[in-house]
Amino acid sequence: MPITTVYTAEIKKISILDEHANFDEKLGDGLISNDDLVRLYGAMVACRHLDEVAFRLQRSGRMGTYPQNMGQEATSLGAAFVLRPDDWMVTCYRENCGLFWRGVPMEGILLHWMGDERGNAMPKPHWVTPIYVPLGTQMLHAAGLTLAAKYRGVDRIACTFFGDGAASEGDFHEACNFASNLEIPVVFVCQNNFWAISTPSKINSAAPTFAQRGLSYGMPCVQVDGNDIFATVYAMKQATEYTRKHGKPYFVEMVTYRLGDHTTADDAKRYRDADEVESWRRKDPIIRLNAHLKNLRIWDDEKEAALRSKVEQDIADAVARAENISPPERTDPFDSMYADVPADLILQRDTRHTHSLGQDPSQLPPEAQERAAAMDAAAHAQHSAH
Amino acid sequence: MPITTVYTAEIKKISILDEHANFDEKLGDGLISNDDLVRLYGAMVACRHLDEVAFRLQRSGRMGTYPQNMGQEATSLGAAFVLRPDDWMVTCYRENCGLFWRGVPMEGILLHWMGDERGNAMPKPHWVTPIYVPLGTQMLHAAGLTLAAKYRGVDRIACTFFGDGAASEGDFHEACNFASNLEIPVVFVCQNNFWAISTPSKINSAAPTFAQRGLSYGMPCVQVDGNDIFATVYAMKQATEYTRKHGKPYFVEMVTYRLGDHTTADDAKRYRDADEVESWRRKDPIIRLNAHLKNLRIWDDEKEAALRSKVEQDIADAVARAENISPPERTDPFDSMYADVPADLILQRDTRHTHSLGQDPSQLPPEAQERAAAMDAAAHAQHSAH
Amino acid sequence: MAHLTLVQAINLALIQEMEKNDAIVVLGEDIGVNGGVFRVTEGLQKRFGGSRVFDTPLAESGIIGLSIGMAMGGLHPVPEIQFEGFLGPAYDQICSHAARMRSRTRGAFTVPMTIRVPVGGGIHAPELHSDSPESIYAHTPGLKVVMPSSPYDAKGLLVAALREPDPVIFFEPKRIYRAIREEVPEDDYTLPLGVARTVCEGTDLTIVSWGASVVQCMQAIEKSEQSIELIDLRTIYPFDMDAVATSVKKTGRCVVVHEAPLTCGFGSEIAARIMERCFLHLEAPVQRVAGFDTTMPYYKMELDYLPDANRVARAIQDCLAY
Amino acid sequence: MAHLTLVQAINLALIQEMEKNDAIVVLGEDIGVNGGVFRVTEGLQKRFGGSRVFDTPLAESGIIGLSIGMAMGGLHPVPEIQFEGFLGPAYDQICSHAARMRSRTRGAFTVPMTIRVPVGGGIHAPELHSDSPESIYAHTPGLKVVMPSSPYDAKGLLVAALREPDPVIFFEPKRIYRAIREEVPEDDYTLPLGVARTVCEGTDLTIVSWGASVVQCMQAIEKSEQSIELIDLRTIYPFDMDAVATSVKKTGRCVVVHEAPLTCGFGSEIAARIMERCFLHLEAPVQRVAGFDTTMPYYKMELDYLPDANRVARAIQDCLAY
Ligand SMILES: Cc1ncc(C[n+]2csc(CCOP(=O)(O)OP(=O)(O)O)c2C)c(N)n1
Ligand SMILES: Cc1ncc(C[n+]2csc(CCOP(=O)(O)OP(=O)(O)O)c2C)c(N)n1
Ligand SMILES: [Mg+2]
Ligand SMILES: [Mg+2]
Repeated sequence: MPITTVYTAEIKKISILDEHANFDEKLGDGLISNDDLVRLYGAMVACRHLDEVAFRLQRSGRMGTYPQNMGQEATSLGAAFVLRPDDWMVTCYRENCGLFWRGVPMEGILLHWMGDERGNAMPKPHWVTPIYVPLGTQMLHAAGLTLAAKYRGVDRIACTFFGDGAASEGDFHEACNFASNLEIPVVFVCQNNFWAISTPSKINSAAPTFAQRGLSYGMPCVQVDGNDIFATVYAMKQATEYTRKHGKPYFVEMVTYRLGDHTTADDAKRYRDADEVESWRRKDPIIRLNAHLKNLRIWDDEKEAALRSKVEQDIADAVARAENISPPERTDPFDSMYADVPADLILQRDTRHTHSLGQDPSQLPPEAQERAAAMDAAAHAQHSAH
Repeated sequence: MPITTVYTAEIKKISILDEHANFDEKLGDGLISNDDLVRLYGAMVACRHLDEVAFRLQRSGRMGTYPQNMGQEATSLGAAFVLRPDDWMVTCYRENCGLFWRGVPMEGILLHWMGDERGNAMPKPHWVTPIYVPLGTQMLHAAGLTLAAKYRGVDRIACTFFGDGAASEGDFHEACNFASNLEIPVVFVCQNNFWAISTPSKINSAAPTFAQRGLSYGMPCVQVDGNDIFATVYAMKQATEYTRKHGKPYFVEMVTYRLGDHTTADDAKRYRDADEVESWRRKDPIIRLNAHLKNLRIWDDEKEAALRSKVEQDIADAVARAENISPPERTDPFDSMYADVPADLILQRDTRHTHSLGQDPSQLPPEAQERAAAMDAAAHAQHSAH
Repeated sequence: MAHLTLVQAINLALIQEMEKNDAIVVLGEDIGVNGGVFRVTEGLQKRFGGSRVFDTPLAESGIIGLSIGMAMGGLHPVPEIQFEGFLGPAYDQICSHAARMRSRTRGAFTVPMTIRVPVGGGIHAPELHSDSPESIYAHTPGLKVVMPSSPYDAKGLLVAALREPDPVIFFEPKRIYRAIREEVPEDDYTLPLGVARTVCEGTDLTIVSWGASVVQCMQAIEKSEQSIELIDLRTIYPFDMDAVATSVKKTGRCVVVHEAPLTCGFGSEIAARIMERCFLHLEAPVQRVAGFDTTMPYYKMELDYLPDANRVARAIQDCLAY
Repeated sequence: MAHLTLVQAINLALIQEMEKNDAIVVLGEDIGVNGGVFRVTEGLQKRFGGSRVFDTPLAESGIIGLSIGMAMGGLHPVPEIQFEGFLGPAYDQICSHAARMRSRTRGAFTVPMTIRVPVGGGIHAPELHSDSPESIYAHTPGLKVVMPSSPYDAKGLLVAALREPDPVIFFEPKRIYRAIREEVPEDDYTLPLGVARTVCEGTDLTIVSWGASVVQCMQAIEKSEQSIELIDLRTIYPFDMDAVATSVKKTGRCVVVHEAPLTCGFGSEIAARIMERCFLHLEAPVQRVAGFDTTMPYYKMELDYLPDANRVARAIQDCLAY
């Protein structure tokens, strides 16, 4: 047989609650309880509100660059909902909704974007890693975290998120390949929101789907409507079951859309059509879940109002906690470098100088030592005044 | 339709002249003329003989580490045969057979492994890049070389080779993805010889084929028997035609086997079974082509003897040329760094010192200057004696 | 002659050189329609078309690897790496390939390429958006490394880089992307790589600096009563040791200022060379005012990390008092 | 007590620590059945099983990224990078992640990990198998960088590294992997990171070196008639500046020797610090004998590139004569 078939593959797409709030009962019934649906809805509304508040904080100079999650809430939320509380969730920076579901305090995320490392050290264990700004690198850490659990005989999988852009990084390939070949149970979730800043996803992939990236590694792959909480939950159930059972990775593409700018430093109007954005506004995961809840007759305007006022209060509190945190210690950057801080670094910390005569002014004549002390004091006062 | 199929794929394997020299006439007839077959056979025999000679050179201390090509001759040769002479061929280090076909002088390859950069600067243009020791990096260069041609409106494609191990590097993914998304005509050839040093290919891929790595990028993919010159030629014809016509990449897995050690520094007996090697010896591309030529009645022992004596002579000449090259100039490493060598580097070159007093002994007292000159002279004499 | 920011000066240099030399192609993440996240490549795609100015997939090693291939193929690519923190994934392609290609092939292949990279801190950016890795690349033979401190210099140095036959990393200090405006001639001029600029002359002490730190040094000098000479290195490799040595032989004292961490920052090389070349002229040990040997902190603390005029002033006084 | 090579000493250290601490896992290319291309991990997989000692796919960023995750998850991975030239693809994971994890999370996550890397030239290896990138990593806050020069030291330093709560790059000079044998105790001992060793004492001049160059320095010293003190740094970061300064204050003269290129090699940091700490004691400028600022040549020329006893001897005489 000179020409034989050595491999075939097929990729499915899952959609349950579509943009018109049509609901596929065969797949969807019994998937999520009504109580949970309400809680999931509340989580999405809260995350969306935080986005708005964060935007205003940035615009009024109270926060640095912030990436809104708007429109993508159902992706990470579906994952967080399905994962066990002690599975690892290793995300990028647009998965707030899932992180909050896991119990990560909002002020942690706010602090991160307020330029404060303490935002990354929020009360543990939520079995999450901090926000990763450098793209594509965290999936390998997810694999390592899970391999450590496997080595210890702990039943724990990981789910890791990355964008359509990040999936172009070499580390993406290495992570998928390591997980597959070393049999590490990781669910890889490619959050395809069609844009990487101004770069359309077709520049990051000429293939018809991102899901098929898993085929390289012989992983099961699926594409889902990422704006459909039912579909993301459905796919994550399949993925986590497979992963847990076989100890091998699974690849999920969640198709979604970033309704806002890339970050507050971006102006998406420069590069994408209002029409495109408008069409996706109609596919908003919150709108359709709201409609579905109303169809189920478990939601009404009154509940909505109560939810919104609770959310507003919670977020105002979180902002207050983030803003009222004490200023970081000037020694923190030094003390956090090593368990055992080298003497040389302690000298830098204590003198706040790198120049040797600043570190050891005893080499100077007495008047100069006095002047030096005065200059240090003035600089210190200037710092404290900030 | 809640579950739909969004992608299907199928991968074929091509085999024409199998290990028992059975020949598939439907695919094979007319593919390669008898004259060319004889030339191709000669090329493989020559490459094989060079391997043996190189091995002996290394063992007798006349050459450094050398990676034998033994068993894999039909892969790069099939590619070189099909490519146009001015298509780029961007290889790794186990594609001598294809390189020689293109006209790269054997002494170039020898010199490289004799630790001499001049081996990389052999008469141009053969439209090949030099041997790449760092793995996985050259495929991006292939894409760039071809993109430069495309930019200039030149009709030129590239074919790039890499191993089953190198295909694990992140740059592999980036190269495939760039070529696909930016529409760069590159034929990616994964030379799967089942081993990356001691690492079996299953540690580099848990998937049933390497060919399916192309699916990620929506590339056409095929697997071929890499020990079958007909199959490699057949697949390369398909691949280059597609690539040239559509301006897009194509993925070929050539399944082959490294019959020798990884390099002369390796001892493959430590990690692989004699049985496995033995079974592959029977699949040797040279043995089966020899049988085929005899089946065609265009080859006999006399021709074989004539070929072998010519090959031996040619290779002895190449070795002589490589060994008789003048020693490199001590200034070469400096002069080859920049078009416009910085003054500081010229000073290092001319003084052969990095210490400042060696670079400028005028700062020393006269006796010390004399001693310095004497030391330099002695060191120089010692160097020249080597 | 126009009053331009550094961003505009670079944009102008790109346009003018691209008009002259059709081998120049510009590529990177978001550099096309969007004009780059700092708008440095604004308008280029419109002007020169999508095959000369194009967005790439999001992969830095890919961007540099592709550019190396294009350069080997006869073009002069100008890849942008969006922030210096993302040079990391491209490190191998830069240092193992671009830097070595000429030498390993004894000139058969060369890599004329200008890698543009926004560099340094002070703009309240997120993590890995504020580093200063210039000494890493200065330690890599085969590269040239440039860091301008003003719009005028930026244009002249970039034009020189675009005419270089070897790979150049062109670091653009983001902190002064828009902070300074300066007269920048439309005319063709280049500033040769490897030649420093004496920003101001003085006799008591020499400051050597580069990039955005030059501004902090000027602030310190303005407050100082001493006669300080400020040398802006402009090119980190090759570096203008003659200018530095001449100055230090005159003043006898030197402070080096840079944002990168102290240990193995480029200041160490300058200090070592000054000792070698000016030993008998030195009246005090060369002082280095640098970033601390910590990770660049998130932005709440970044001004605490970066050398400022106070720290420079203190080093000046200490060095003079020694 | 056994007479061991450096390879054997490292192998012994790994075995002994792995027996004590089951958090240690060993991974990399060809480190399992094959025992590594230098046989440093020989026998480990057999002894500790395939889940503690395992071959990985051929991808250095993957190896380090996976190890970072394992370390964050409570293990102490010991990845091997087959040659220092292949650290390049892992640069980003090492410098942007491993080095920063503790600081960016204020200690919520840490990366106890020992990256073993054969380093340096002199063994007639192919391209990119002979470099010395230690200063790159010394410039990266958050890492510790070690380079032993003898079997005894290798064991003691590696054991210390394996007990470190932070990432260590452990460079193993291949040139002396088998060139020296030395008594290496079976007993548990550690050599603390950051403490240099005085190889021999002297009064006229101090040599500071590390790794395989220490051997060349000894050769030069043996031929010399002067009283030379040789300090082997052993740890590049943190480095034992007290030991260096104490010695140079005594001798007044110093030569630093390393294989890496001169410019921004770690010698520049040592030289700068010596000037800072010993200014009034210095009788000559610190001299650096280093690799040239060229790409490490292919092996025909490598001995021409590497600092040898002749060049060290010459620097000694020049420094003493100054
Ligand atoms: C390694 C790296 N390169 C570049 C950047 C700059 N950058 C930040 S976000 C972004 C686009 C990311 O796109 P995608 O992965 O699709 O995620 P999305 O923002 O759409 O959620 C870029 C280029 C980065 N953070 N890290
Ligand atoms: C980036 C990089 N990592 C590691 C090595 C060391 N090394 C040389 S060859 C080799 C195995 C290569 O296997 P494969 O790609 O399958 O090619 P083959 O040797 O089988 O032809 C390794 C690990 C290298 N040369 N480059
Ligand atoms: Mg995206
Ligand atoms: Mg192989």
